[in-house]
Amino acid sequence: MPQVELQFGGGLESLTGGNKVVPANFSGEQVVLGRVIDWIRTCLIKEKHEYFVQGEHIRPGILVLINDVDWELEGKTSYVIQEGDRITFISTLHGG
Amino acid sequence: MPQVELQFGGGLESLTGGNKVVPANFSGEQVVLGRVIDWIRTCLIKEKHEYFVQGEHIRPGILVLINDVDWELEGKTSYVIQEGDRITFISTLHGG
Amino acid sequence: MTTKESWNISRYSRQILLPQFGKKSQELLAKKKILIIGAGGLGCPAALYLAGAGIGTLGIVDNDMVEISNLHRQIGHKESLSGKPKAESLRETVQNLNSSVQVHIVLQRLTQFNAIEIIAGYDIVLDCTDNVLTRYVVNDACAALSKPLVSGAAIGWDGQITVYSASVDCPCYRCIFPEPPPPKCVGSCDASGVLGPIPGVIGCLQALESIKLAANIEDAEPLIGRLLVFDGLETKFRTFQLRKRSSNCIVCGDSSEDFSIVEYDYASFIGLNESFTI
Amino acid sequence: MTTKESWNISRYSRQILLPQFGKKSQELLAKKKILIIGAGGLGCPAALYLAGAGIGTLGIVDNDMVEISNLHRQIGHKESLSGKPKAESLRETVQNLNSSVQVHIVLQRLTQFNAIEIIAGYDIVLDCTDNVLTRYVVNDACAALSKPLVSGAAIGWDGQITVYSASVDCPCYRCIFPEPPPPKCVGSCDASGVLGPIPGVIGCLQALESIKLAANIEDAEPLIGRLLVFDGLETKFRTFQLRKRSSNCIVCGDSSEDFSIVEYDYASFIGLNESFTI
Ligand SMILES: [Zn+2]
Ligand SMILES: [Zn+2]
Repeated sequence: MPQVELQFGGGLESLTGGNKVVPANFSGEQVVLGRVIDWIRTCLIKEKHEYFVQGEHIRPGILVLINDVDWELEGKTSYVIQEGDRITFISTLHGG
Repeated sequence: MPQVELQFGGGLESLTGGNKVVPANFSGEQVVLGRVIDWIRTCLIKEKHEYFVQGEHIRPGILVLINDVDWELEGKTSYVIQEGDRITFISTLHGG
Repeated sequence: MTTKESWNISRYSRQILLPQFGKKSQELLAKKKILIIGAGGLGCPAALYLAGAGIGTLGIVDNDMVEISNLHRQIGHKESLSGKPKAESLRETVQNLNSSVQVHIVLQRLTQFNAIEIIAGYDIVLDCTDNVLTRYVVNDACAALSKPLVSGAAIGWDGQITVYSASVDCPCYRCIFPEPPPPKCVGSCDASGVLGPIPGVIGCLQALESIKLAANIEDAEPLIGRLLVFDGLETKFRTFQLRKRSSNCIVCGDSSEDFSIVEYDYASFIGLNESFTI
Repeated sequence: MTTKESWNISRYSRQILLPQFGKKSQELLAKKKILIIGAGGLGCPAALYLAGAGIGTLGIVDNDMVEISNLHRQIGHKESLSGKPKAESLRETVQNLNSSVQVHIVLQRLTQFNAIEIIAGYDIVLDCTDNVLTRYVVNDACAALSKPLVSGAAIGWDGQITVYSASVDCPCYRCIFPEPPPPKCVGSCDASGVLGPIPGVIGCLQALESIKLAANIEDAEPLIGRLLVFDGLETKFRTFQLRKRSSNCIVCGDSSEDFSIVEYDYASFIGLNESFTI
């Protein structure tokens, strides 16, 4: 039942009712990040899902970080989450 | 033998040969912060000790933080250090 | 007034658009008076961004003259005004950016004798000064008058910022540093050097914190009880949790009514350098 | 040249004093050419602090005109130049601060057709633009030319900055975002709003990172492979570790010689919005 901290930034917090930090528990032993993303999409986000996912995938322009490290370096959706992990979703900005 | 990370900033790193981070081990069970400060004064800092201490005390203008919290809230020199603690010494700045 | 107001709404539309800001915050800003003490590396960007945001009145206190060696970091001045008072030079730049801001300048050094009078008329004070003595005087006057003090500092590659005296629990500078550092431990930008963007970043953050306080932004967390430390060499920021207001503090503690800024012996205080008990 | 040089040393003395900087870094800065793309909320502070620091040549690319509604954040312009080209307005402010800097302006939008020609003559590029298309064009040109790209962005209360293409391992923008966001997910400062000090902080940091790169500062850690994220509402900064350069990247990967910026179909790319495989 790993507890993780989900973090949303760069505007994505608007999808979670303005909450930049959402704690979450997951039952089971080998919880992969893909399952966490699925839970965010189906349970946490109530509307405008297309701002978070496109089909099965995180939408382009969102950076995913596992304990402050780009998820590309950690196995992406197959990463097995650990107790206390911080999973951060940041939308890249383009204004100037 | 708690291992702690000593951090120096705001110019104090000049007292430790430019090292902003110094790991250190202390033997014994109840190692208080006062002993850590004494070790920094007598063993780590080689010269200009008056930039760090005045007599027995930390010199005025230095802020001491235990895991990013002002040591006033943690018992100051009597704080018992824990494995993995970050002890930060920051000199306050006055330029503008 | 309709024309003036509609012009203003269009001018500030990019911040009024923000859900946390809106027309209400813009109207609040227009009524607020903010005092900037020091028209140097911190005061220049702070003044420009506060003027841009549409603060009602901006006070600028400085008794120095513009020097060419200031211009690497004091971007509110210009070569052609070298030798002129910094407060006048910065006022001109600010007015060119936003002529609707009321700018008052004070061409004096802030001292224990004029501090209360100068600060009393303002809602928020920015410490953009460059020396220990003035920092204590500014702090003590703000503590006595219960004015939020947005305190910035920069030297070398390092910057710091926090907000003092902004709430009942919020410490003042003296709560944290009841004794001043020994003079030999104090660097200055003139003696030790500073890279321009360091006070640039801190001055912008001072403007931001001031706007959050002055415009009463919901959901905002100003740097009250928190010290932000900036290491420009490594481009790293750290936030530290500070102690609460000290009941023993001579300027904001339980016996603060006994404190007289005019009678206090600042010269001895800055010279004494006794260590405080740890 | 003795008089000119001694004048300069005095002018820049406060940064030459820094042990990590010194006369050597000042001489390096004076030889370097830095290009700022976008004379807006990020470009204004970046240009001023780079000019203050004594960069040899500053290029400014912008095809927009100054509007009053820009001035809350674009502090390098002024009311009286409303309607005039931003690049001209910013050049004037920069020259008033430091007349010894060579300023070249380009009154065009940067496109896939002129990017290589405009960027080729510079040592470092600052992305201070405000839209997705130009960000990809700037990135692709810098990747092709192996120019370090100091990329800043700001919107609402949020800012971001990193350095792309600055070393063999260092990713480019496309390495991290091989596909663009869907247009409906992209905010702009004009549509979503922005508070002035947010691009102020990021623009100052862009100047700082550029100085560290241009002056070859020992002991400095530029934001290479690191993304700094600024939350202005809470005044919090976070640093994230980014992936390395991708061998699959079409503009900086193993087959990048096949990429032609002029022939690439940017319109389809920005419009397509296919999700990338996770
Ligand atoms: Zn106090
Ligand atoms: Zn790439």
